[in-house]
Amino acid sequence: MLTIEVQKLSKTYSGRQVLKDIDFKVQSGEVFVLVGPNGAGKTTLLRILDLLEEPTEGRILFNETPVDYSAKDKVALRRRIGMLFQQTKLFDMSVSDNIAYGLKVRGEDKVTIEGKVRETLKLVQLQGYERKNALTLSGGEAQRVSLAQALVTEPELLLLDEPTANLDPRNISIIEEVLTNINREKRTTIIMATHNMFQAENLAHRVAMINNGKIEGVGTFQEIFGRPSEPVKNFVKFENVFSGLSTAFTEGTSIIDIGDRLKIEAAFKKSGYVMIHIPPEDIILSSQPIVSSARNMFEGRITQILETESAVKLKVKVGESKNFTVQVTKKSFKDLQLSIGTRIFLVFKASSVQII
Amino acid sequence: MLTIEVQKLSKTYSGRQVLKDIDFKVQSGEVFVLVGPNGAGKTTLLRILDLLEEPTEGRILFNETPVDYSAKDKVALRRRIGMLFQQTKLFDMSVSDNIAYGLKVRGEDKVTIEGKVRETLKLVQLQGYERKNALTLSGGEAQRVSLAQALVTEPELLLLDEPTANLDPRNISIIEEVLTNINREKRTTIIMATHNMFQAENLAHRVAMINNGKIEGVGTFQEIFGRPSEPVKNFVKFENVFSGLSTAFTEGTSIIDIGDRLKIEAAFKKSGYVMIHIPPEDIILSSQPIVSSARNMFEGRITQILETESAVKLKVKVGESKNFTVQVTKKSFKDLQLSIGTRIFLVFKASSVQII
Amino acid sequence: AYEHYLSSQKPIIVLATTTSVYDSGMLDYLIPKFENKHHAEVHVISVGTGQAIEIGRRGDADIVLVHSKNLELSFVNSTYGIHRIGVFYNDFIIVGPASDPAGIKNLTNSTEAFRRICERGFRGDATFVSRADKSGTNMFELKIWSMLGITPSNKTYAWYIEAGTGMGSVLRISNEKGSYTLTDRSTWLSFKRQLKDMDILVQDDKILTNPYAIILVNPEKYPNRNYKGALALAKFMISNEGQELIANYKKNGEMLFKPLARKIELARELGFPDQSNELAWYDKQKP
Amino acid sequence: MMCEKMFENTFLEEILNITLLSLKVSGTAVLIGAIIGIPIGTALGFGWFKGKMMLTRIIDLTLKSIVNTFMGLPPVVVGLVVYLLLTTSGPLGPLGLLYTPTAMIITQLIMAVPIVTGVTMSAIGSVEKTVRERALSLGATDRQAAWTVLREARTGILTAVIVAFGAAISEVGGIMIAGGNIRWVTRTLTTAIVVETNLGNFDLAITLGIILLSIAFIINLALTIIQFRGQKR
Amino acid sequence: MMCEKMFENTFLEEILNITLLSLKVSGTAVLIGAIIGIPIGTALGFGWFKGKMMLTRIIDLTLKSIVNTFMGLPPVVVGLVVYLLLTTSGPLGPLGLLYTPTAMIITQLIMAVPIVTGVTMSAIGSVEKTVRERALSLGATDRQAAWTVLREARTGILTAVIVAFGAAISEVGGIMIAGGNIRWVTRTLTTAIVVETNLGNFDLAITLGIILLSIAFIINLALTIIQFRGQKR
Ligand SMILES: Nc1ncnc2c1ncn2[C@@H]1O[C@H](COP(=O)(O)OP(=O)(O)OP(=O)(O)O)[C@@H](O)[C@H]1O
Ligand SMILES: Nc1ncnc2c1ncn2[C@@H]1O[C@H](COP(=O)(O)OP(=O)(O)OP(=O)(O)O)[C@@H](O)[C@H]1O
Ligand SMILES: [Mg+2]
Ligand SMILES: [Mg+2]
Repeated sequence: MLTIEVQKLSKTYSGRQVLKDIDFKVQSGEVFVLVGPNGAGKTTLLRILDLLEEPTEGRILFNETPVDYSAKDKVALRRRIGMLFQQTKLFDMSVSDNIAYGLKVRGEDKVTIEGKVRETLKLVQLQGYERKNALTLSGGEAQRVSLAQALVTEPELLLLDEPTANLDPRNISIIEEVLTNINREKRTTIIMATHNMFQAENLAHRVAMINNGKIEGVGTFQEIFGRPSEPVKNFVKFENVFSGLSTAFTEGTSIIDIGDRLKIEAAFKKSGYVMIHIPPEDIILSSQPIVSSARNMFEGRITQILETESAVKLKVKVGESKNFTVQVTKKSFKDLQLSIGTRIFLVFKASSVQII
Repeated sequence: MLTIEVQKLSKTYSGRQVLKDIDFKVQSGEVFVLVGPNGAGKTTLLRILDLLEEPTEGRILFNETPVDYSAKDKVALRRRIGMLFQQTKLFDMSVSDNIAYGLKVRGEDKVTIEGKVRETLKLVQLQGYERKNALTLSGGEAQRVSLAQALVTEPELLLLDEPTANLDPRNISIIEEVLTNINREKRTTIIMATHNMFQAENLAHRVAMINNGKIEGVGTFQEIFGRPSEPVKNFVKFENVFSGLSTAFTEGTSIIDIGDRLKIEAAFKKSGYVMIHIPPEDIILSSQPIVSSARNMFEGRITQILETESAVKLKVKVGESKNFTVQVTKKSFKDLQLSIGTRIFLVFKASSVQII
Repeated sequence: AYEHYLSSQKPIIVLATTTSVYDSGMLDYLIPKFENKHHAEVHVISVGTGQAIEIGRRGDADIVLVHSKNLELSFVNSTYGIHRIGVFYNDFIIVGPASDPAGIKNLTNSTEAFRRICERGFRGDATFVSRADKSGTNMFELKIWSMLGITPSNKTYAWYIEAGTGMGSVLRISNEKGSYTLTDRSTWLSFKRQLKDMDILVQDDKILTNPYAIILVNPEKYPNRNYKGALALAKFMISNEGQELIANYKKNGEMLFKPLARKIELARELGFPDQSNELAWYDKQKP
Repeated sequence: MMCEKMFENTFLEEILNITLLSLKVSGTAVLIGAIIGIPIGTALGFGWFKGKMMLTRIIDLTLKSIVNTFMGLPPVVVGLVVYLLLTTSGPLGPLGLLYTPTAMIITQLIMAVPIVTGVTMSAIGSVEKTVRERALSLGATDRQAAWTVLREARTGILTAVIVAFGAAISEVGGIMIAGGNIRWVTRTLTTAIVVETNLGNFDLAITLGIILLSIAFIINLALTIIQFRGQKR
Repeated sequence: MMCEKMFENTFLEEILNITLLSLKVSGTAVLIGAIIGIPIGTALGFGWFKGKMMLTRIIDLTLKSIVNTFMGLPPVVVGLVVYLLLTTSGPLGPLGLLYTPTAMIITQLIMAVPIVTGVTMSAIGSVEKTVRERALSLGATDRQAAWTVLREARTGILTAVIVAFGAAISEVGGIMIAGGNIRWVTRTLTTAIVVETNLGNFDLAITLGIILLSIAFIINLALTIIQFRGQKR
């Protein structure tokens, strides 16, 4: 099975450095998940690993042997790798022929091909679609055929670029389990890019946070997202994002009308349409209205509580439809004796309101 | 502003009925979200609403006027609609030119175009990308440019097909807020298809569950997902999906080895690779090991608790890495005095194990 | 020469003629002299004889210069063409491989030569390439065969090759295949240096004479055509000066065309019974 | 004999004249051919004549086959037809266009239009349907959408022009009949090649051919640079 | 005069003979031309001669321009060159191919190869790069990937063949010189048209032209049906 080592890898597109000094090692049989914002360089990295793109600098080692990108024939190596592209684009053939493609080019015999295609179609839950032209598939169907294309040849290394972006929740669960099982049973090394945090958590042995072409950290999901660094914080879901018309005042503050008759005071001076964000950690909960220097106070009702090992997250509905997320420590959660339906006050400072 | 009424709509592709008797009405200024499994017909429906595809039967009324699909010139109507396609494919031009396209074909003047393009680029957080060729964008960047294309002309009706499939979490939050704001400020009617349940919950005024070409239910998110019907249950995320080698026994049961040295007994008879699912409602929690007719019992540790208004969901880690989800009533949750870290026994019957 | 043609204010005379005349280069030599003198511009269209006459009949030319008696006569009989007059002639020659398998060298009787070729042909020793394009040259050839009572075709006679192409190509084909053929002397001279294995075998037979005629396009049929110009060109070519210029045009030291217009007797023999009347008519016309 | 002439002033002057005429005739024919053929090719490529009924499908296929067939119009026949139209006694005789460069342009135009149309048709057909849909969806009229598709198919369209230009600049049978191959007036490089071939001056004929190709090469180099600039990554 | 002959048996027989030869010569030339031209066009379309260095880029562009230029090879010049090669004293003289259908096939082949190559090159270039990448990623060798791209470009490739066939079936200058237009042996529809035109038998020439086009139409109808079957939705 394959181990992958990436050494000092850089990639430049027409003067713009898209990957910078990437260094990491993936063990054989590992599930290595790349997370990072749009344009971070995940797809570029996967394409380089699939030998489709040549690195500008640095090198890749498969089983300790450096890849020779200038070699005329990279087929032998490529045949040990399966890749699922982010943009699903199938061949203008039937679904079966699409899936059989990788086997056909390897010269497998017809009976083997038929058997494997049938099996793989079942894995991706597309029995009965054999004869359909692949270009008429729905988004999610096409993505699963793409995955089947990559799986059918039983590669030693699977490169997956957003494998479930277009799938429905049920199929996401199924595909995740298929991947887990393949990794477990066949010891297939998997490197995948995903924006789905649950997926990263479910599947990853290790996660690499990639941002702006650089690796910001490698470790288990807990190591990376448990005590998040600045780039990681910038990456994860923004809770409490609101937008509306802002009116600036001479004192250097602004009032933003976010709808639902809610007005938020912020410590910046900007008029016009703005989008703002209030970090969930910056919001204080109080059972009583409090008088303080904090400029914003809203009353709301708790609708959801999520307890994890590190903290407690609450969803609080304010006004008709605004959902605020508040993060508190386990201790204060206990002290305040909060439960679903409790009416509560949210308090935060004008300076906690960030402009996006 | 536009109201949309769909009446007895059917669509057949080469003999296969993809949409069947679709009937619904969307009010002006409403956010109407289509959810449903892959291949349900969401994209087809949106394409028909965008006048790109002709219905086989039935009709669509915009502001009470039926659409004449055979009319040579559908431009006037189409210019009131903006659509974001599921498959992002931009024109082979710069990002600016791509976004400006809709304005150019409407004959807007240069200054207006420049201003609007700049504004819209800011909305989708892609300032600085103006001159880049759109075909070299990353998946998420391209999707946001597509959205900008649809937004820049300020349509009265926005059709969005999986608008955030390729976005990172931060951008999802931002785009969701942009959509909320547009709907709030400009009273833009939005019809969108999404697989993201959070998104549906965040944005939808009403949700339509579409399955197998038929509408299974229309209502608020709570109405549809609060007390889920059978199709809805089949749609939402499958928790507790495991796979492994199954060995069938003569008594009509099978033992499935799901890895981590965990073996699950099931009430079916099937050998070989299987994928199974245990409904979270079917699992009983117990503080002590219990003796019962239930064939499966595993010890685990609670890692996460999610309380909502209707029920409590717990994540329980069993063995090294298997995460089980268990759903209990609020009452039993209270009674058992559960908290993060509590060691607990999961008990379920062989007949609760379903094969996928 | 170029400036001369640039000033195209001059009246244009369209002359339709056969490729064989044009390719001899004689017109490029003769016509500038006419143009200088008459302040006119001559446009030469060189095509097959049949096509040249057809162009005249349709009124797309003012004057035609061709060599095919039957076609010429029907052109005149249809009253589209008027005042047919013989202007010069050249001769046909029989050429063939220097080895001369049919043994026709130095014969002066072309009919006999054809007979021998045919005889040898049936034995498989000789072949003959025909232009087979109903051109003037081809008509001549067919006439000789018909005198022998033969209607050759390469469908029935393997030795008879019908190549429907220009004289130059036919010579090249003959050279390649070691065949005999009938050619006009002018083309022969042009191609001679490329035809290494071929010689003139039969020449100077009276019946091999090839006269060229000038015919004016009837101005009553096409009043818009440049009849005056055509008349001037015809007069120039049959004038003493013109005839002399023709006689002086040489290639590799050999005269290509011999004057005919003013040789009434010869003209009559070569199929121009009205030569003297026509000559008188032309001479009478004002320039 | 021609070879001594090579260095005579008039000779070079004549070659220049012939070359310029070749370029003028073929260039004009292809330009007009492109203006006519690209829209027709676009319409056919989009299948605008193709409805849902069997009949319109047959019409569509027939039209396409006709275009494909007319890509092989025999030059001599085209020349003849033009001749018969322009001949003094013909329907367009009064225009007096026979044996003029205009007649040659018309002849080559007739040949260029189907070629431009046919290759355009195929280039348009190979652009993904989504491009047009996206344009329409963004509010483009049918015409604007067609324009956008054309833009995406630009490599293929330029190939259409290049193929038509190649056919025109090398064509001889048609312009010979319609133009008359009149020295200094309607003689082009190709007709001159025929004359020299008839005269047995093969060297000169081939030299003229090389001149023709050299000029075509320069033009094509320019077009090719444009063409492959426009190619998708 | 020819017109009475129209109904003579031999006449019809000859027309048939001529027609079959036309089809045989042009068909063979285009077939071989496709076999040679499609791979070259594919290689050029992929930019296999294009490296990262300036020099290889120039080579690539030059090769493409040469192909584009050679789409406009003047038939007469090609015929002459073939003649000079095959003539008894020429380098290939000993083969004895001059004035045979083979010589004509060679002539048309020389013209067909650049056309097939050029149009293929452009068709390949317009297939999205992703198709090839996907094929390679799925384990295809360069050759297999090329094959897959060809498959996706099939409409364009068929257009290449149709254009080349059109050029070949209507060509006359080249086969006239290399084939000699020998009756019953190397006479084709186009050369027969020239003969009739020279004779002033314009009607017959045009009739032959119509026969030519009718046959081409039937062939093209078949090819067009194949072509537009293969078109992407
Ligand atoms: N061929 C190219 N030419 C120029 N720039 C490119 C090219 N390919 C990618 N880029 C740029 O490189 C950056 C990284 O792209 P990449 O596709 O690797 O991002 P990504 O991490 O996969 O993003 P996403 O989550 O949106 O898919 C992007 O900003 C993109 O615009
Ligand atoms: N042009 C077509 N020809 C034949 N079948 C088609 C065509 N377009 C769509 N289908 C089929 O119709 C069904 C519905 O497709 P549609 O794209 O509307 O699904 P969807 O709900 O958008 O799915 P997804 O969530 O995967 O995007 C699918 O099963 C698909 O295979
Ligand atoms: Mg990506
Ligand atoms: Mg869809």
